[in-house]
Amino acid sequence: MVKALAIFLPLLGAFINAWLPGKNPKASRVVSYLLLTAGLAAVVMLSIQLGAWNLNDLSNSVILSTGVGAPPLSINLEITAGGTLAAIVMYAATIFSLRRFALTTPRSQPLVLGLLTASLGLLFATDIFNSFVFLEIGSIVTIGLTAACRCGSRWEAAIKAALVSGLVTILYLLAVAALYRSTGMLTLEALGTLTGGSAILVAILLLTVIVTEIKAYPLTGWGLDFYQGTSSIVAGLYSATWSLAVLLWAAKVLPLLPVGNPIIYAWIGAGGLVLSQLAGLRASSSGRIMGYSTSAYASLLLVAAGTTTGAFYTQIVTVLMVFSSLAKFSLFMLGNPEKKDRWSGYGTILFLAPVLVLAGIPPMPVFWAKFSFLAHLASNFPVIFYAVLTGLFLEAVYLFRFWSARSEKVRVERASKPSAVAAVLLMLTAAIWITRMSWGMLDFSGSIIASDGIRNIFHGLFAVGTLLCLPGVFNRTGREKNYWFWLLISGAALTILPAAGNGLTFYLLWEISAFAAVIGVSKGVAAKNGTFWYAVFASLSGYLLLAGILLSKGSFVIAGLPAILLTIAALVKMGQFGTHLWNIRAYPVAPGTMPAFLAGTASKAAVLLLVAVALTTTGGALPWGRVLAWMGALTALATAMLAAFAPDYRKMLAYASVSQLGFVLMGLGLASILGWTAAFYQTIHHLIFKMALFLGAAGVVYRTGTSEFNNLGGLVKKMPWTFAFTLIAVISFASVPPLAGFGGKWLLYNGLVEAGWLPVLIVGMFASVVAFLYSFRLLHGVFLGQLSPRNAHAKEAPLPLLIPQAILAMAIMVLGFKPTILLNFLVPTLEAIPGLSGLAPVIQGDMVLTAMGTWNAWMVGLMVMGFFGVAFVFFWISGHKPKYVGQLDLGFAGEMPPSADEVHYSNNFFRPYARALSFLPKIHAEKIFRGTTKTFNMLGDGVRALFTGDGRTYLAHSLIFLLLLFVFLNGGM
Amino acid sequence: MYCNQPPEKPGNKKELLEKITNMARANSLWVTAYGTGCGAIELRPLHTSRFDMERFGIAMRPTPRQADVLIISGYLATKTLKRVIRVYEQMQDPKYIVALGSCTINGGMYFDSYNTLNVLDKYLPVDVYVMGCMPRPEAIIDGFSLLMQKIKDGRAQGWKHYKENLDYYRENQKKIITDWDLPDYNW
Amino acid sequence: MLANFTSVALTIVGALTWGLLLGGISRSVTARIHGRMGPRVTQNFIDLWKLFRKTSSIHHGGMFWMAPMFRITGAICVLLMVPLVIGQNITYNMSFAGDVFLLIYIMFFGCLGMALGAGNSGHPYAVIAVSRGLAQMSSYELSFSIAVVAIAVGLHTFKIEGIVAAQQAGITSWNIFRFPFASAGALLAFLPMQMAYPFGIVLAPQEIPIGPPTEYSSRMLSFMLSGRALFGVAKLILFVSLLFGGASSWLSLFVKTFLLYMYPIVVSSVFPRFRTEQSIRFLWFIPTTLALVDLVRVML
Amino acid sequence: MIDKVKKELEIRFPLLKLVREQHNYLHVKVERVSAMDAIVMARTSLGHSVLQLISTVDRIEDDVFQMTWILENYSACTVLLISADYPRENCIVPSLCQIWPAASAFEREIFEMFGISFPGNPREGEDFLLEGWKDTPPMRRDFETEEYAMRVYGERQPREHLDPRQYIGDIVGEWNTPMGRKREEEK
Repeated sequence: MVKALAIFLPLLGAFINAWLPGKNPKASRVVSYLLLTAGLAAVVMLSIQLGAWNLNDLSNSVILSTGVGAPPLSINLEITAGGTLAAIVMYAATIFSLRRFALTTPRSQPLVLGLLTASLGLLFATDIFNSFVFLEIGSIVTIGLTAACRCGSRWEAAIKAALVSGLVTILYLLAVAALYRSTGMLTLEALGTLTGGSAILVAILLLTVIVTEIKAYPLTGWGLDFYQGTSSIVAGLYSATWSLAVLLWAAKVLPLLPVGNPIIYAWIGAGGLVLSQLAGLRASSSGRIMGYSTSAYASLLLVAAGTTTGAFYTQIVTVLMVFSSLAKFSLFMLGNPEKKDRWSGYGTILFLAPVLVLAGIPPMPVFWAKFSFLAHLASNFPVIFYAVLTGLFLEAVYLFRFWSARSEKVRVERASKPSAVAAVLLMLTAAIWITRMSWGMLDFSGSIIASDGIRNIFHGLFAVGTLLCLPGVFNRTGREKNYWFWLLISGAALTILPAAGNGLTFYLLWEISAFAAVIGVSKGVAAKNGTFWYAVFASLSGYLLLAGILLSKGSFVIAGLPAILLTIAALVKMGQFGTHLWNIRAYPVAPGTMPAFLAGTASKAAVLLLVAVALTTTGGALPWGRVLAWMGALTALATAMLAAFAPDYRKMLAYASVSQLGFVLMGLGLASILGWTAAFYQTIHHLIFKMALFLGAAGVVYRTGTSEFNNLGGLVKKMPWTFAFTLIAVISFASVPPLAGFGGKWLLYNGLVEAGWLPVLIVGMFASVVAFLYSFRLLHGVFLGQLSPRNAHAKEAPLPLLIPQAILAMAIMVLGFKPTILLNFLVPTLEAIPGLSGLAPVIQGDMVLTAMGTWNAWMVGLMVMGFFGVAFVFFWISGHKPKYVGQLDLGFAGEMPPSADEVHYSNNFFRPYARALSFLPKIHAEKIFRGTTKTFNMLGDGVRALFTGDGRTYLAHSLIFLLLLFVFLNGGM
Repeated sequence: MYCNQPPEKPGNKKELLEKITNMARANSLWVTAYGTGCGAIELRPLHTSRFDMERFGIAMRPTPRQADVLIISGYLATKTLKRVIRVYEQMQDPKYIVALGSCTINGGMYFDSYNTLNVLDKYLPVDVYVMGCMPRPEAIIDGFSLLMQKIKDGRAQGWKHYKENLDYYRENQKKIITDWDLPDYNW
Repeated sequence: MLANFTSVALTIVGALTWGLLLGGISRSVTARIHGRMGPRVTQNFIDLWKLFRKTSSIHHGGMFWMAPMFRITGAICVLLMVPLVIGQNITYNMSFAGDVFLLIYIMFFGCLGMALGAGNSGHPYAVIAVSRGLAQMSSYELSFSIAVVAIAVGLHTFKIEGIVAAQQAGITSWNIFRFPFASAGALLAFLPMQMAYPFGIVLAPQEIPIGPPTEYSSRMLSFMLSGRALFGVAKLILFVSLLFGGASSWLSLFVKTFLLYMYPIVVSSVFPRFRTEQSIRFLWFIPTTLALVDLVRVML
Repeated sequence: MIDKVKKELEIRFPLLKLVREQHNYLHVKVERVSAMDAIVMARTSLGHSVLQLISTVDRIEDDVFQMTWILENYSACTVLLISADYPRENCIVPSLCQIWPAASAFEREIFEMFGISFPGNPREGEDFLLEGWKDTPPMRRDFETEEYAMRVYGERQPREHLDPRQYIGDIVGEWNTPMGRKREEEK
């Protein structure tokens, strides 16, 4: 009884609605709601009964027979456990969207309920002719729904859908006829018994029908036009009911088709995935983007059908399709820019959750299916694995572009707000549920990094870095207030990161931290572009990491290709070697203390990854350490030079951050104890000074509202403490003794000399000298020189920003005067690592000795401070009191400077240096990246040329596909 | 932006130390490179090997902050006077003024010009006048040796006089500089 | 301990005297090259005393106020990091505390302080000069550091004492003969270090009145000038130690530093000035290439 | 070449008076009302397209300011001077800034020195040379220069005449040059 109710209640509703006169829409709506709720309850009961909720065995089923005879005379339905999950989504989507339909087109209610009925029917159909019936009903209802609103683009969409469904009908009926003629049966199982010529015919016909209906790559065109043309509410309902039903039906039929080797599905799917996502890069309207995403999931279905079987197949396909359809539904609900109802704050997040689901970012439900699926592919079908990974990355790119373009101003129709919220809540619940179920796969033993000492260092770094960023989130106004939550999540994930014990855990925490940070960045003012770049590079490094981990087959990483992939992932995260593009875009726009967190703390995750790779593969040596050291050196030099010319304070700091991380890379590449000591020293030092600088920058931006050098200058009078802390940090990273920065350079140079890598040493030294250029520009451009009248109102930065800076400045002093505190801990830890070569530095009291050099930081510090103090006191007690004169009282050839802006030298600061550099060919990473983007866009345009927007072309595509299949399968068999 | 405090009145210094210092001051005269009139052309030969000003320790400084001597080289237009006052007040104590040519003494051949002041001493404290139109480099060196003698004797106190009688000088300056837009005190 | 303090104090006073005296001599020599008589040899002492005793001065803010202290501290630190006379341990001062890397980096201390003071003065010319100076410094440090690394790696020590000790076997064991190309590179880098023409773009009196210290006056300027004198002597001793066999006695210390001091002065007197970018490019190509020759030799 | 210019001008302006003519130089005087026409014509059709100078003479006897525009033809190397008289009372002369933007500077100077107004000059009245001048414009001949100098710059020191012979004799001792001796003998 329950079974029948679950399926046929909507049908009943449809009839009642059609019979009820249109004069009483309220009554009909109440009836619909009642019936739908009852149906939903029935489905839920069924799902519980079938044990669908533990996802392990989704093929449990019950049979529902109606009528008397066997099909096709009656309708026999097999209600599977996976199907009930889909049915829940379908019911939910219908309930959520019913109100919108009732408000806009009240007469379409029977159609809505009819679509639900058809979807349910198709979902559970066991008979090929029954399927045909539901297929027809569904198509007709869709066309009717689309055309219900009388305007041009919707009519067009409806007509294209009608054309395609006509063709599909013909092909399908031919297949049915062929099947019946040779077997005399119409059940789905009968497909498997076909042999000979009719088998090929049926396979070809049905495969064409399926590919067309699920909108996989070559036959995507009509789907794109349909999604773009139809109204968002119809598209939302369509994707959550009909599209989902067709996908799951296809998933049911595909393994049964007599095509010989099913790997052909995987090839069609993988090729189609890459090509369609290339085309997707060029899409701009939200409908088309959803269309391409649908195509991606259809292709994934084909790949899954070709490569997996049994319960695993069902499980993966069900989770992927159900949740992606739900995500698309909520995006369609949100993505309609018709009414001006601005959502700030959680509206953006509401918008992001479905995007994260579609892109398969952990811990969203789709991720778990994708992860197991990709793991399966990686170990069995490597080529298909690469293709799928490429396609998924491309999908992530355009999805994030879509999101960042919308994250500025999300406009949501008021009517769809509750439904979108409900859908997102459903997804999040599912995420928690699935994560909870997969908990056993996670491992927090920290076995990736074998050394306790190193793990503790990183735990401490991440925790301290996050904590110091937190006070600064107070004193914020407007939308920037909300980022603290994401900062906290990201920091928490990072803090746990060193404890990860297997690849999955590492990847999970890595992605959570990265994407929480992405959301945090998106809270900044005018952060659209920066967020997009950050998201793209975060997903790039994420996918590289994923690829590396999966290719390692169980262990965290193995030498060879996986290690290289992981290394590249870390480089991208650090912004090394041309990938600094995201740093210089995201840091300047990130809100408040977010850039301090990103540059100071989050970038250390990449160092951790490199260390993990080195420890796991070779016990210390990174793959191609020399290449890495060169990359670090060249990056340090190039970005230092770029930093000197940067026009924006925070942009300059971003360049400087990348440049200083280059030194870490040089140290790690050395694979000697000295090199690693230098690398860890520099890592810790980088965290300290970079956070101090960015916190100072946050104060400056908070008080002046700008970080462009042309609008700043002379702030030392207004913000003396910020200046003092910034000064300490700058002296430190310029590696001038007696502050902390020198130690890292000294250890590194000794290590490089020990290894005999003198050219790297020279480039590194040159980079560290070029650092003087930007360090002075930084101090002068913001704090020294003339105070512009624009900033006359500026005050000292608020205390929550100053106190962490003070702590960090103290740390710099302590580390500078007594580096042995750190070295006494670092050196024994690193000596215990077996894979590291070379001699350890000897520490005698305050003295650090290497094979060739000595360094006594305490004595140097005493000497500098002592003589500074003596000079100071001497000047003070000699009774000479200089008179303070105003900032414009300059020896200016007898004239009075007209205004502060005219005597402040800020624009084009290192002009002669730029002129001297002009002989260098301008190899801008920007240009290379833009070239890559252009190439991809060109490819995308090429692929896109298939989709002309003309319905007849789409029919031609289907027929050509049919012919190609015929040639190919015939030849193959 | 600019200074708004009146100058402090200098006090008397210790005798012996002051004497030694005066010797040093006399032998290290740094001149502001600022030419006000046609006489500036006569200063150039002083650098050359023929006259060689440097052997007396006289050097040119490009910024008034570091200079001791301001040379008013010839006629002084009211417009230039404004700049000269500013340059002079930006020099650090002790500082001296050497005025060249008749024009600075009594207006010289520009005595009836509508924009050239006649008696420089009314506006700025002159320590040494060098007469002539123009004075030759020898005469300028002579003037400098006179200035050095005055400094050694502790008699070159024009800067002190200026500070003590600032009101008098300001009144005179403001009388002829009709669009006075300098800050009242600029040091 | 007391002996050490005495030695340090005497080193500073002696270096200041010697530096000012060398400055006076250089002014005389330049004058003679011009065919003039020139000032007294003691002229710099007189100037310094006069500046020190000027009765008023101005300042533009905290960094402006502290920059002379930075400058003089940086100079003293460099000075004390170099051993003076080989064999007399008392004159090694603080050189046990660090090696050539420390020396290279601590040389920036004074420069940075002076740059900050110039920045705080708010005078555009001072800042232009700093931007030129930093651009040039980053260029000559390239060849200088290559030369130092080549010598240090070639002699297997970073310690100055070690480098000096390796040169004690007669005049042919001096690094200028053992590492001729690196020495040539370092000596070319020495010219801009001493702000000698044709590299005198920082204190270019013709266009940006004497550069960074434009706004400095009186006692602050006297501190600046003493710092410069001390720094000059420190660099001389460093170069003598690196290239010319160090000083085995006080006499040879004075003779060698004096002769080395004459070299930029003579060059300076006969050359016009580079533009900034010409200077940078020259320093990038000629001295760097020379120094690289020896670096490659050392590596092979 | 200049003949042609002269002929053209004579055809167009019959009342034109020839002031002076050379092989490459022509100075004409036109009626006040046709001055602008003549200048425009010289520029547009006679090739004298460069404005070299605008000069003014205060002819107080005739109670006029004589304005002269000096126009040059670089390709033909000829100079054309066009003069016109304007009454001194509230003198107004049309501005040429629309044709030559460079005329602005000349006109501002003339405004400052003579008080002649040039309506149409966008920068009229800005300080050019004199800063804050409040008196009669100094180049007008009814401006009493000496009286002004006395009033503003103070009483001039009485100038005493010195017989050079006597004066230099005081220093040198006697009139002791070869030329001087010769003159002495002649006497």
